[in-house]
Amino acid sequence: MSVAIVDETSAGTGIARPSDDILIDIYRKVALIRLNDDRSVAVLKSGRLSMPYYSPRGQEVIPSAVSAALREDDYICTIYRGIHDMLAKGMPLRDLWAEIAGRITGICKGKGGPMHLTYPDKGIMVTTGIVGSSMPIANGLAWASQMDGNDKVTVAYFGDGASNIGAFHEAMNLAGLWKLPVVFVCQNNQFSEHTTYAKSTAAERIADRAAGYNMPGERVDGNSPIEMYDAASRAVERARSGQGPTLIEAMTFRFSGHVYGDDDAYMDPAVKAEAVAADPVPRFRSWLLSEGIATETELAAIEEAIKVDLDEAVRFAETSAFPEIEELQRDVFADEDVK
Amino acid sequence: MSVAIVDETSAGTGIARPSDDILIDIYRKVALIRLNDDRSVAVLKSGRLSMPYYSPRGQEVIPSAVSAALREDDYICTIYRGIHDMLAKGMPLRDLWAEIAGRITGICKGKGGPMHLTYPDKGIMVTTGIVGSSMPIANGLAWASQMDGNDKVTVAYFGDGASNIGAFHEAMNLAGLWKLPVVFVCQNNQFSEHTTYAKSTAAERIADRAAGYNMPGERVDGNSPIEMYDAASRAVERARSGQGPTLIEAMTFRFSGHVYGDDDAYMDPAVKAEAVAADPVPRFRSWLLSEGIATETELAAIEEAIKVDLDEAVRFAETSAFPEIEELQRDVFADEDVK
Amino acid sequence: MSGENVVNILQSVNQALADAMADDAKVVVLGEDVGDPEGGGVVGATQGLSTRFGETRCRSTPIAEQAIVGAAIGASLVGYRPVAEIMLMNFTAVAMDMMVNHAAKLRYMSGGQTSVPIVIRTMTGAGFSNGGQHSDYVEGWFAHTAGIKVVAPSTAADAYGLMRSCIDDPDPCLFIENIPTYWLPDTAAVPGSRVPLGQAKVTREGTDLTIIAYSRVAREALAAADELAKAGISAEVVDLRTISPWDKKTVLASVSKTGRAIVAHEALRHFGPGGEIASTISEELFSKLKAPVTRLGAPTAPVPFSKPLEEAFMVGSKDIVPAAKVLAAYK
Amino acid sequence: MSGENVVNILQSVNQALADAMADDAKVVVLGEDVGDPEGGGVVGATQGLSTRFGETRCRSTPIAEQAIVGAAIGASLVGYRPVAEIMLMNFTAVAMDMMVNHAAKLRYMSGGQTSVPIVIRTMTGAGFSNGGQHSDYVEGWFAHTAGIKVVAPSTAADAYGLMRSCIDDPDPCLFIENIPTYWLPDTAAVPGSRVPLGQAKVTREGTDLTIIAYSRVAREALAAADELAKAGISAEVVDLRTISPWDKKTVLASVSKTGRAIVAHEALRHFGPGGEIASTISEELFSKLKAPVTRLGAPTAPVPFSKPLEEAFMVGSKDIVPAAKVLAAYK
Ligand SMILES: Cc1ncc(C[n+]2csc(CCOP(=O)(O)OP(=O)(O)O)c2C)c(N)n1
Ligand SMILES: Cc1ncc(C[n+]2csc(CCOP(=O)(O)OP(=O)(O)O)c2C)c(N)n1
Ligand SMILES: [Mg+2]
Ligand SMILES: [Mg+2]
Repeated sequence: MSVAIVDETSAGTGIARPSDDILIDIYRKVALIRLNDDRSVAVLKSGRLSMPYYSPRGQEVIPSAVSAALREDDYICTIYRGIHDMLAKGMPLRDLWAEIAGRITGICKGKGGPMHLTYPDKGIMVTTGIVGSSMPIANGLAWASQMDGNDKVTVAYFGDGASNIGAFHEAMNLAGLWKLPVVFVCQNNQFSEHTTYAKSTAAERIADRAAGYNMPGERVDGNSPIEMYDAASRAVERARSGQGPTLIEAMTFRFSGHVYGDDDAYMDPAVKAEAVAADPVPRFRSWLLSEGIATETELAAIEEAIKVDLDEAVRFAETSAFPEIEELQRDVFADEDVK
Repeated sequence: MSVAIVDETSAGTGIARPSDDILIDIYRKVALIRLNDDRSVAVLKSGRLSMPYYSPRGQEVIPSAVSAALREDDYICTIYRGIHDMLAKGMPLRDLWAEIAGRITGICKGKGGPMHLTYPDKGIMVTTGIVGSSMPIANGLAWASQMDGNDKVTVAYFGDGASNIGAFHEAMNLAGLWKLPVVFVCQNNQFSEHTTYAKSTAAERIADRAAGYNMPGERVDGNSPIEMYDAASRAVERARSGQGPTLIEAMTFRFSGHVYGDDDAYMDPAVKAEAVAADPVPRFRSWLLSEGIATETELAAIEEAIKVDLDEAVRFAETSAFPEIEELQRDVFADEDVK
Repeated sequence: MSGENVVNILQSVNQALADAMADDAKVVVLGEDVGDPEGGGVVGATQGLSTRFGETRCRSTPIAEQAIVGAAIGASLVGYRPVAEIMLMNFTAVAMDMMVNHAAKLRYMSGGQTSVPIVIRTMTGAGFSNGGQHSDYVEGWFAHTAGIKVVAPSTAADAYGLMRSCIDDPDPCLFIENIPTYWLPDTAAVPGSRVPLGQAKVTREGTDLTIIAYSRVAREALAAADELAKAGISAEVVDLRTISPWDKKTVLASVSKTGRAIVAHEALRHFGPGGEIASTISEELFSKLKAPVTRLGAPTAPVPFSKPLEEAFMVGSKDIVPAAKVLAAYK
Repeated sequence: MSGENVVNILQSVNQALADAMADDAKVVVLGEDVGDPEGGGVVGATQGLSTRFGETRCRSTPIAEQAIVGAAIGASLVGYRPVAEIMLMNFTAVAMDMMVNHAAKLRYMSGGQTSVPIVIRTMTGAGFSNGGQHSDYVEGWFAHTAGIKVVAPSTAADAYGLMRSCIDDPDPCLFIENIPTYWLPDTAAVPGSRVPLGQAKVTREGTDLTIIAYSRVAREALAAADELAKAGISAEVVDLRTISPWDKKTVLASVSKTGRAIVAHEALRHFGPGGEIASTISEELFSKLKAPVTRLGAPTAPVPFSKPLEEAFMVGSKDIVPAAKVLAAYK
């Protein structure tokens, strides 16, 4: 499988270009994810922070475009490699950083950590460390919306490797059968830990599996903001209007090893180099400039503001207290006295 | 979904008719399954036997035709509703009956019972009571054949409902990926316990799911000995020659409630009546006669011989001893002293 | 038991579900066959619910236990109170991830931001020749998991009251029904009544020893106590009702009084839930015990099919009575 | 530890797999990433195996734990000795059905006609901030299952010798590796040596009390014993090595001698495996015990992420020492 090529102009695809506002909104999210990743790696390298970190580098565009198609009250369920999905959906940096630093001021009081970040205020309902498990739960959120008769949509994020586990199948079938308002977004970064797509997945395209669940399935260039936004908007609209779920296979590439510290020796250097050369972040940025959608000053201001927020978030995290030992047995049940 | 119509002549399908010997072999198996079912119900009604009994009535042709395409040393893995699959593969009646009567002379010493009948001598390797679980294990048998470089084929039997559980998906993907010599035979009897196909399965056809696993998928009339034999032969040949797995969706109908004692009130009487009117067993029999493939005397002799065997098997079972209490903790581990 | 108030456990479960659904529109039921308007699942526990409340609120699912529990979890995160059926307890093995890694942990891992008020109903128990994959008691797996409550009634009134409490509860509950005792006639609960979670019940008072049990074996303990009484041994019976969190106070109070204890369940004795109860008693009442605490559980074997083996496998009064006589002999 | 013979547990596991594969062509390895020629899985336990023995015999799989264990079971039924990796112990939750309803039961349900000689390797343990879904010790689930053996070494030599025994064994074995102790330098096993399953080891002799533990906590017990010695308390340490079936004889012999016992593990104390050991000791040595048996285990909570909480969660010498002092005070 070759690396997805970003063509933000989507020339010849007949895809309508979203408004400039939307494009800039997407870029703001992309930049946030990109800069947060930089900062995370820097802080990890400094040794001031220690956590399992699954970098989303290379996959920034997917959730940014998806979230631009979502409402604030829509839900997402995501995975260990999900900080990009959450930032795009509105997770505040302070809450995030304090959590990954294990502080009591963290959004999960330091108990969840990076793999279990949760922020219901912005619809970030579940983050799971178990491959495949975001999907069955996403169905439940969508089922609730269906029963409530509201028009909220739920997005389930997962990886290419996750499309081979049982939970994927059960969830897809139920969603197709019950016509649930879910969008299944598979971020196909072509690796499951150390194993390539070709050694994991019998299907030529994961999107092909949708047919077996009576739902549309589409492979798109996840690194193209325009293609990704287009596919997401149609899927979200379909879900919102009661027509049921969609499977989107968003092609992308994982720029780092699986987890921070993993040397990625198993990745073909040529393939990786090609992907990195097509880095969607600078390409999107230059395209915005070349199309006159934003000026250098505007983009620099966006980035600067993010950096300021990051400084503040890291400072907040590092100066916050760790939880007291009493917290260890709190939040097991609603009733604290039950042990 | 309408009831599959048996057309043994397969006029117009272009399917080659198997030899008379094969057809008679298939009929012998069909009759064995049919008569064994009669006898099981009679003995259950008499109260002399008590067990969970999942009747295969209506599905006789599927494993009979599949087994006619298999060698004695090929493997099968089947399910609680699998007595037909096992009889077709050569499970001896005495061993079977003593087992379902819970006797020490049973093939599993009375410990397994009807849901766990096993007979490695004829390749009957696993019978499971867990929906979907025949498939991952079948892969393992096939993987062993692949590593051994022999040309044995493994058949995994399962129901339509099982095609919605995670194990199905994981097994199909692995088989497709590793090109395992397996044939997945889904007996689509249009019900999962009390629930119809339409309320269980998002896919229009289960066979359509094969595409997502890079393997051929085919829906056939499982009640037609000719179509079923044809599809099975091609799939078995494909597996034997190293080309990989096949998914066969064999359309059929469950003539009884899910389990003995279940009143099947949830089954649409008209649909059921139509299916029963198309009972594949008498239709196959009359067709064999009308085509001159066998004479009434020959078929009657086959049936008579089976009845004699059944008499003997039931007698053997009923006069055999129950296991001693010491058996309770034997066969937990190879070493009896480990508790 | 007066005529009018006689029901069985199965009917009580059905009644509790119906009453909860009538009281609260957020209570929904899902699982395999549960919406079948004719039967209501293989034993009929949900009979009539889809007819009365609609197929949306009592919804049949595909055979997909991860999808079932996952859907329950998701809906519970946003206000629903789903009751999910995992038909037989052995099938929890295909839903463990959703139950243990998710339902039980989401409140904690989110720092209390979310909660999972679901009930998972399941049935099990040897006695009907269902063999090795359809009869296991594996409550021990869940009792050993933080964040999920485990309940196992032995009477119709407890079945009703505990089910209502489980549905009310803000956290996930596993509700275990025993198949062989489903159809025994019993006294009905007061409609709307609750049995608090985590509270055991002394179902028979006695002075010589305490038998601690739950589910079917709690009934066997009563039968054993009757028989022991004839032999001049006065047995107190404690029905745990909730296995986790368990009612240490009631158990310890009883054993403090009697000085002798038997812990009995149908689950395997080997690394079984009885170990928690027995070792707590031994630890906390070290100097008060007149005899070692006896644990009874099934032998270390899968559940056998053959009738005589299955009967030998099942813990019952036949095992409790001789064990109690041995204990009573300690002075 | 002399220079040449120093290895760590991870290397010992790798060596045991390599030696077993060299000795027997029927030994095959499968699991996620295991065939990666560069790394050999996320921690490198299978490093070099696919290069040396070919990708057929050390085969990477999709992320599909049911398919992995199922394939292992099937191949084992016809002569193979597969070693399947379930990367982390929490992921056994998605493979429970294959492990518990199938691997553990097929011999019994077939009346001894078939057997399932597989090894399931898995790693776990708190200490690396992996949080609630990547750190659990759930050996209790499997110890409570008939038909599967459960092994948890704490030293490099035991890791080697137990792995070889598990591969030799005609029945399914679950082999638990602790992550934080993977890289500690330790004495290598004699190549080809075996450590028999079901045999505990007295890793330190003492007279005042016995500490029974396994996996990482067995090392903590030794550290605790050192510290206790300074306080004048002589602790004997028994490393169970095999959790199920466990070595009752060695444990009871030790506690008969010392009269005091602590059972310690990282798994939750609540309904944890310690209950089996503790209640057996209390039952069998009722009159010999000088003090109640103490069970130590993790508190009833998911594994927390935050460092100070995670440290508090993990049972260690910090918990064993004070508990031992309390016990030693009983006369
Ligand atoms: C059930 C389960 N099995 C294995 C793992 C270990 N694991 C964590 S991430 C991962 C790879 C997942 O690949 P993919 O789904 O493509 O997502 P990506 O990491 O590439 O984003 C694996 C195997 C897990 N977390 N859960
Ligand atoms: C994992 C699991 N869930 C539920 C059941 C209960 N159950 C037994 S048979 C059955 C229906 C299966 O339907 P299908 O696969 O179509 O096979 P059929 O019985 O029609 O032959 C169900 C739900 C089970 N045995 N295993
Ligand atoms: Mg991936
Ligand atoms: Mg069916």
